[in-house]
Amino acid sequence: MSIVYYPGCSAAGTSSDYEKSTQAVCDALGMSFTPLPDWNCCGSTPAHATSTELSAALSVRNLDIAAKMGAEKVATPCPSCLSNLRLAKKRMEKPEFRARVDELLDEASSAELPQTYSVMQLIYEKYGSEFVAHRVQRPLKGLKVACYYGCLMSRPADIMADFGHPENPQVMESLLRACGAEVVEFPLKTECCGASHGIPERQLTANLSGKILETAQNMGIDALVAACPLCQMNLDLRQKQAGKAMGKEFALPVFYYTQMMGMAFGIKLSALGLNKLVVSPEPVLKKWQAALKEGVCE
Amino acid sequence: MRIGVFICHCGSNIGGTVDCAKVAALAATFPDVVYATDPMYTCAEPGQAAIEEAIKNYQLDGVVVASCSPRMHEPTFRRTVERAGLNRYMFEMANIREHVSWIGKDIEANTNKAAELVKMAVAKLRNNKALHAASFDVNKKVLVIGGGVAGIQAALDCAEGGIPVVLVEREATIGGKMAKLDKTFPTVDCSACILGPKMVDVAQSPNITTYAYSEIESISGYVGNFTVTIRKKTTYVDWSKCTGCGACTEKCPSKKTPDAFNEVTGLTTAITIAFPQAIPKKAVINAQHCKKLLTGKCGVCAKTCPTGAINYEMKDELVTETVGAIVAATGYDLVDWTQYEQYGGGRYPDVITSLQYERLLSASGPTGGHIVRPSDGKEPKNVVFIQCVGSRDRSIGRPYCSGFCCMYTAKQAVLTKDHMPDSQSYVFYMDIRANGKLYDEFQRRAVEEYGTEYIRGRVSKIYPDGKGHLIVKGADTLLGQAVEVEADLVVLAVGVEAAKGAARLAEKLRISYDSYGFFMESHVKLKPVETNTAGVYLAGVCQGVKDIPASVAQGSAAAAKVLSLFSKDKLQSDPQISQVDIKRCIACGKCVQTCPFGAIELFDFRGQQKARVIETVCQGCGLCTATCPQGAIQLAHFTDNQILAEVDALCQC
Amino acid sequence: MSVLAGKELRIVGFLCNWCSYGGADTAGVARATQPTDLRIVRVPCSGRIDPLFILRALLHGADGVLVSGCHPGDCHYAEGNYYARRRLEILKQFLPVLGIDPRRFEYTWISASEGQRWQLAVTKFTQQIHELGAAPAFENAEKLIQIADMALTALRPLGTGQHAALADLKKAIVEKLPELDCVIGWQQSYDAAHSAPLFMRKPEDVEKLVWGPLNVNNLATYLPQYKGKKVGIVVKGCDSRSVTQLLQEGLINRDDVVVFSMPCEGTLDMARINQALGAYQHIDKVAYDEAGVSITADGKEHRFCMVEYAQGKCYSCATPGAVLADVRLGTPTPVTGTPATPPELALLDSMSLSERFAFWHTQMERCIRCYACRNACPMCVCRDYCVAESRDPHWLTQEDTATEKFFFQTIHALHLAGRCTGCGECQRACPVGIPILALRQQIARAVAQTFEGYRPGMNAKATPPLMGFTVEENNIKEKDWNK
Amino acid sequence: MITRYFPADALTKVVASLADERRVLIPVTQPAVKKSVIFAPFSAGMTVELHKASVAPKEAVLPQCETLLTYSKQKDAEDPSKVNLVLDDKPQAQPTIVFGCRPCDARGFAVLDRPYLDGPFIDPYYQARRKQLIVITQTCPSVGTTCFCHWVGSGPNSTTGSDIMLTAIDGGYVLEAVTEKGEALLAGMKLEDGAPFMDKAKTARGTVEAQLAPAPDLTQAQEKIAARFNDNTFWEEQTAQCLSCGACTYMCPTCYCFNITDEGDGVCKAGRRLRTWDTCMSPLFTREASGHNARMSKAQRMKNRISHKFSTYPENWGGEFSCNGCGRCINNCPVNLDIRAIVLAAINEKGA
Repeated sequence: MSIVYYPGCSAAGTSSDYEKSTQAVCDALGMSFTPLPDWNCCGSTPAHATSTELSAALSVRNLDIAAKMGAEKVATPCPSCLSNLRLAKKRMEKPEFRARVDELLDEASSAELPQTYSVMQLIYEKYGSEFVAHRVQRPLKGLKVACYYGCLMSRPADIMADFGHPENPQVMESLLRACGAEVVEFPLKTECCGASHGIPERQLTANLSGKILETAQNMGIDALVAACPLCQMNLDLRQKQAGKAMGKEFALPVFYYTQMMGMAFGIKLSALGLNKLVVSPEPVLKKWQAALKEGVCE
Repeated sequence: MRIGVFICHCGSNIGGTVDCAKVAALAATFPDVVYATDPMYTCAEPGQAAIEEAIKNYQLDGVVVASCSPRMHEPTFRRTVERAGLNRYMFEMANIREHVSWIGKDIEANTNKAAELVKMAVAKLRNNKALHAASFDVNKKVLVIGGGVAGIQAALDCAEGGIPVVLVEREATIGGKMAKLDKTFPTVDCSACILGPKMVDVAQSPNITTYAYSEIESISGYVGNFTVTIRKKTTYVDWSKCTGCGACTEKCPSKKTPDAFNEVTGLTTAITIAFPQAIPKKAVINAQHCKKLLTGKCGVCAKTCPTGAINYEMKDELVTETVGAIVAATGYDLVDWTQYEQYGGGRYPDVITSLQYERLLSASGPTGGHIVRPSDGKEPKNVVFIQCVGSRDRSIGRPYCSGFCCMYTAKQAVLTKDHMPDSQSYVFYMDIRANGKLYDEFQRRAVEEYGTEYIRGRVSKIYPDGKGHLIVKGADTLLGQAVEVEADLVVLAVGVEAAKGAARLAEKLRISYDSYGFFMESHVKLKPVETNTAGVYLAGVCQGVKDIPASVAQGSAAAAKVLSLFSKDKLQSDPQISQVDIKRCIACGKCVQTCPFGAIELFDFRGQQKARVIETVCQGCGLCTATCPQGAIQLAHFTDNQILAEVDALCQC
Repeated sequence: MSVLAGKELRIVGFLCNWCSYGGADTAGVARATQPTDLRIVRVPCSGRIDPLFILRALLHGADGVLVSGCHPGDCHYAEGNYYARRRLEILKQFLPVLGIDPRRFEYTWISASEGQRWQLAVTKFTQQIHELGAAPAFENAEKLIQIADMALTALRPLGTGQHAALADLKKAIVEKLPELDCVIGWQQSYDAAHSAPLFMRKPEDVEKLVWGPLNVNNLATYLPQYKGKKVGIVVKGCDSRSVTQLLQEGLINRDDVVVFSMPCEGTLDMARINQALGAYQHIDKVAYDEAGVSITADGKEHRFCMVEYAQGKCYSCATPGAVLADVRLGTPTPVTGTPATPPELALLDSMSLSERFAFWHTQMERCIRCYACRNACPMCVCRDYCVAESRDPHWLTQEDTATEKFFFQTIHALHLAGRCTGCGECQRACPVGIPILALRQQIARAVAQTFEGYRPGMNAKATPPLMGFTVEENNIKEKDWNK
Repeated sequence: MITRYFPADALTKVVASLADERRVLIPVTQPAVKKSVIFAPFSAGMTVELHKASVAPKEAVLPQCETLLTYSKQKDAEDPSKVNLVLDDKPQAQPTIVFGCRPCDARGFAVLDRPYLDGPFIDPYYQARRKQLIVITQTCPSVGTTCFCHWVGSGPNSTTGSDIMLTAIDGGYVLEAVTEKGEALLAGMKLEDGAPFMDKAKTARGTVEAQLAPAPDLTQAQEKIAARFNDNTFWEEQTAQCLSCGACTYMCPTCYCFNITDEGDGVCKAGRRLRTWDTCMSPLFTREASGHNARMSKAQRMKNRISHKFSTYPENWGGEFSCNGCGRCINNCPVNLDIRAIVLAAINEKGA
């Protein structure tokens, strides 16, 4: 069952920490992906804003390479790439659309394109929370966290049907609970953080992210855990702007779930790219290590 | 055989494009036709008189009228020939209006087609036989299923009409959903005050036998002679001894039993009497929470009961009743709203249903009418009502409007203001449906006098803001912007569907039901309380969403139907049913197997098995006649020979 | 008086009173113009329409027949149209083998409110019939003679079953005999080349029991007459399917019948053998060997190997071992592959519609209406009250026209729809050798395609498909009038 | 009586010449997997082959379905209630020759003549056809396994019911007239005299006669079978395998029972009264309007059939059996029921 890995553009750039921690966690779990050679950008938001055929062509080119390699599945950490690759495959089912996309490509794409999955879903489906718990060496004791999926991970419902209820996914919660953390049910986990509006409409993203941070902070959690490079950037990098917009002081570290899992698996912190987090993760790490030393149990 | 043929002009409707005189002339040449004419209006008084005249003068044995659709005037003309002494089945019609004159202007083709349809009718008539309705006696007793307001009304009206009534109610007390309401719109008078006396009338009426905490096990038989088996579910309390004093309910140690009557807004004891005005006012033990039944240890209620009514070994009991008619009034249940994850999916304690809020409002409710937040027991300041939760929503298969939610929400908003003068109510709605008497005026009062804030828009999400409030995010389409309300309590106006188990009951009643479980009426506009199964009537929401006045009206309507059914000592059965030729039947059982109504049975005839049709159950569909290989069973008036005669008249000459 | 020559064709409509007749009324009230050809016969329910009404019309001058009932689920009688849907679909797939163009018959569902849908349906159907033109009359079909090529490859080795455990079978029968009224088997008839049914009541009768390729009779046809008495029966594979089908329809009681079975290695087609033997006065000897039988008649020896002279049905037989048996002797023979199209049906498949019309007309002229085909059929239990010879209902006249005889064959075939196990007795019993099995095989093929490979007589608990229905039908699609 | 001869290859030409003024019924083979030979009119282009017919030539005198009369109702133009009935019951017949049947077929005509012509009521329809019929019978060239004509008073060379005897000799056919009708026909045929070939014909006839196995003595059949009348278990055992279809009776040259039904057109404005073959083996044969059936079980029906042929017919018509021993009922029986076995069993077995 060969799975091809599609890193996505931000992996090399803004979310290199997400990439490093994802690789680390996958190696720790013995999950082998063959990297996709000569991959190209999935088109992200600008492409499908201009033309669906262009966006599909970009994604289909990647899927076609994977298909020709005989891959059955494509794994990607980034929800935006996930949604583009899946949407493209769905649209290619219509013959007239397929014809228009094939025109843009060098050669006609193969009839059967592989399906794309988020790394989180593959970990959960392949291993499940018991196995993950079994791999934990330094449980995330004493940490009270809330999971935040962002709005793309579980929508649109008909294409992402296998990811759980679009309004109330539970995959990240069960993985983190398996890692020993105290996970709080976060009601705004699928609300939009403002995504790419951070550039043209800075105030809008500030409001939306601000509301998420305010509710999270009110729930008295130690850290917010995200799974999307763009959401993490809006909540972490732009936390001050959001604070200003809400007239509040926010100091809420925003981890990637793979960083948290890496910590639980006992991977060297430096290999998890924690240093890249804007809001310092130190208080969380101190609280965690303190809890580990005293063997404090809830 | 002497046949008379009448080719109707129907003014110009037929005469306009069919040469009626020519058709009459052609008809005269058909075999056995001894008289043919073309009257101007056959269905009118003179037309019918002409037919009766001709029957006498020409000693006719059969009449063919070529005019409009038999679905329109077949009954009329059958009565006409009957008045003239002919059997009403010695009559056939040819539809030369809807199927000939109105579908084209080609006179030659129309005239030829009209003549051919008349020839077919004559050919069929020559094979007709006189049919006589069998009469059978009626068991003048009615079964009412469901003790809600509709069922109570039906039972009372029937009892009033001198008919013995068997009332079967699934819960421990009659009263249905209305008994759970605090006040009713639009008059805001107390529900128990207007329902209570009716419930007492039921209890005191000598004609009504009530089986509470009982369900219908099986129904067999036919109109006038139903046999019903009722399962009296075990209450572990001997109701003949129980006086309803309630001593046992105080002493019962198991205090954490969810209070089903109060929609689980509070907890109660394992042995309970639903509510003070319950009829019958008898105790029932909830087996899932009674320590004695679960672990064998306890027995406090048996000790405290002054009359020794408690009996832990009590089992279900099956009782049989014979009735002549059945009224189904099984009411409704709320849609499972927990499928809406965006409203918390049932996880937030302060998001409750309108029925639960009704119990909080009610003085006989768990909080004695004092509105509190289930989470912390504090009085809420901002109460948000959300309309259409599980109604008008195609995505969960409930596209219809539940009808009375807008009105009860307005009432609840008024009551909220009454109970808590400084509270503020918000209502998220799409459209306000207030189309009853005094309804819209009442809703305007909720807005103008009681300051309820109506926000036109859907709610996209409810989430706790971490500080004890519930943020209700929605849109305000009138202002064109998103809106958020910080709510202390959220009341969902949950949509309505048929009562649980309605589908299974429908199969026992042999009536059809739609995909939401509502029972199928005979005709949605003209026969709302009748069904396609003779003797089975409907009342209340089980037939479709409606409010209390309509349910009561249908209760009375169903009772009226039952009383008119029982007004005659004997019932006439439709003679257009199947008959078995005993000689030809070899008891292969194919007809018995395919009859949708179980109207055919095998019986022993001089040592041999033969098939026999139960006249009153047969509906005359003819499936058996098409199934029987040797033609031993023939549907009267549509026998093989009659249909073959029509086919041969077309194809062979 | 008939249709207007040159302007109209003879189209008969069967409409259910509650929905489609009302729909036609609605169309009329809306003054929706429609062609005048179609004459409507009103019936209470589409379930009342016996497919034979439609064949009666098509064989006696109708150019087209349209049936319309309530949409499945709306039937006023709850289930009428569910049964109709299955019966009419099988009829539509039956027409081609008769040589009748299936497009001359359509069935559709139209509710009382769908006036336009009725206008569309009747207009499109009348157009479709006018494109096909007047239907050819069966009486005027010219002469066409074709003979089926009987040699095929069998699904399992054909043999003469000489090393079957006949002695053990006899012992088993004698053991069971006391508790049974009789046991039915085969015995040698007037000479060694003919066998006949044997009714064993005493142990000495059992001695006469024979087993081999001459056991051609399907003994299950006697069982219904013994209903109520305990009886034993020796069965080949095809006979056991008939026993199972009788059980499915409750025409015999399971505990009244004791079934003895041995694996069958095929039966001889006596018609072709008698053809080859020609006229002879005396059978001297019949010797069996592994692959066939050699018959010495009037001193001259004739060699018949099973592979070439077996009956058509034995080549495609998939149940050499009995489907159901109480006493099972011998080792079951493996069957590989799926049955090919039976020879007689393959012949008809190769013909055009008009050729089939001519073929059947020529064949039916030879029929002498002796009804051996009906009386040999184990499923025909109407016995003395068959509609073929009754006045009430009066389906058939006593005229000896080819049409009347052909109409009887369609009555027999449709009465067997979903029930005929393909035992071939009807054709074997026909004294003038008309290949009528092909009609039943075509319906069996249609039933298998329409009801997920259903084959009659394989499972005693199964309900014959036309005696039941499912609300959703996977393989029956509603006619789309917009195409 | 005069004799004629013609060479073998002239067979079709001779038949063709006969067919100029008359309908000539010859045995025609129907190609099929299970061939059958049926008497059908000769038409140009056919080659004549003389095989034993599967179905007896009874059709020539008693067609399977004949119109006894036609009726139509004419309505009075002015008064539709007045109807007059127009009837036409003229028997139709045409001069016919049955060419190439066997003695066991020809004897059938003689058996049918008695009830239809010699009884109290002469059947005009049968008579019309019988008068215009000439039967040219081929003396039996080969005896079949189910043939037992010599048991019942017939034989391979029996002339009963025939007008001309045709005998195949090597190279040609010899015709010998046995009735005036036959002689008149032969005289009119321009063929060479047959006298020189008569001895060859006699030897040919003799050789077939010799092939016959000795026939059992059936002289006691009439009484013995009559005595069997109440022995029901005997008849039940003998008839256990019968399917009561109609194949045996319809193929039989001597079964002459018929059914009469009226068949109208679509709306019964006109119609026909039909006479069609009936079979005593079918339960409908004796079912009365009340539904009562004298012979409910097939054993009773078989008893009637065997008794009629071997007991009651001889009793009524001077001792001749009404079975020709042609064996068709045995050949065509779907369950190979052998009438000989039943008759012998009825005669020989002890029993009541």
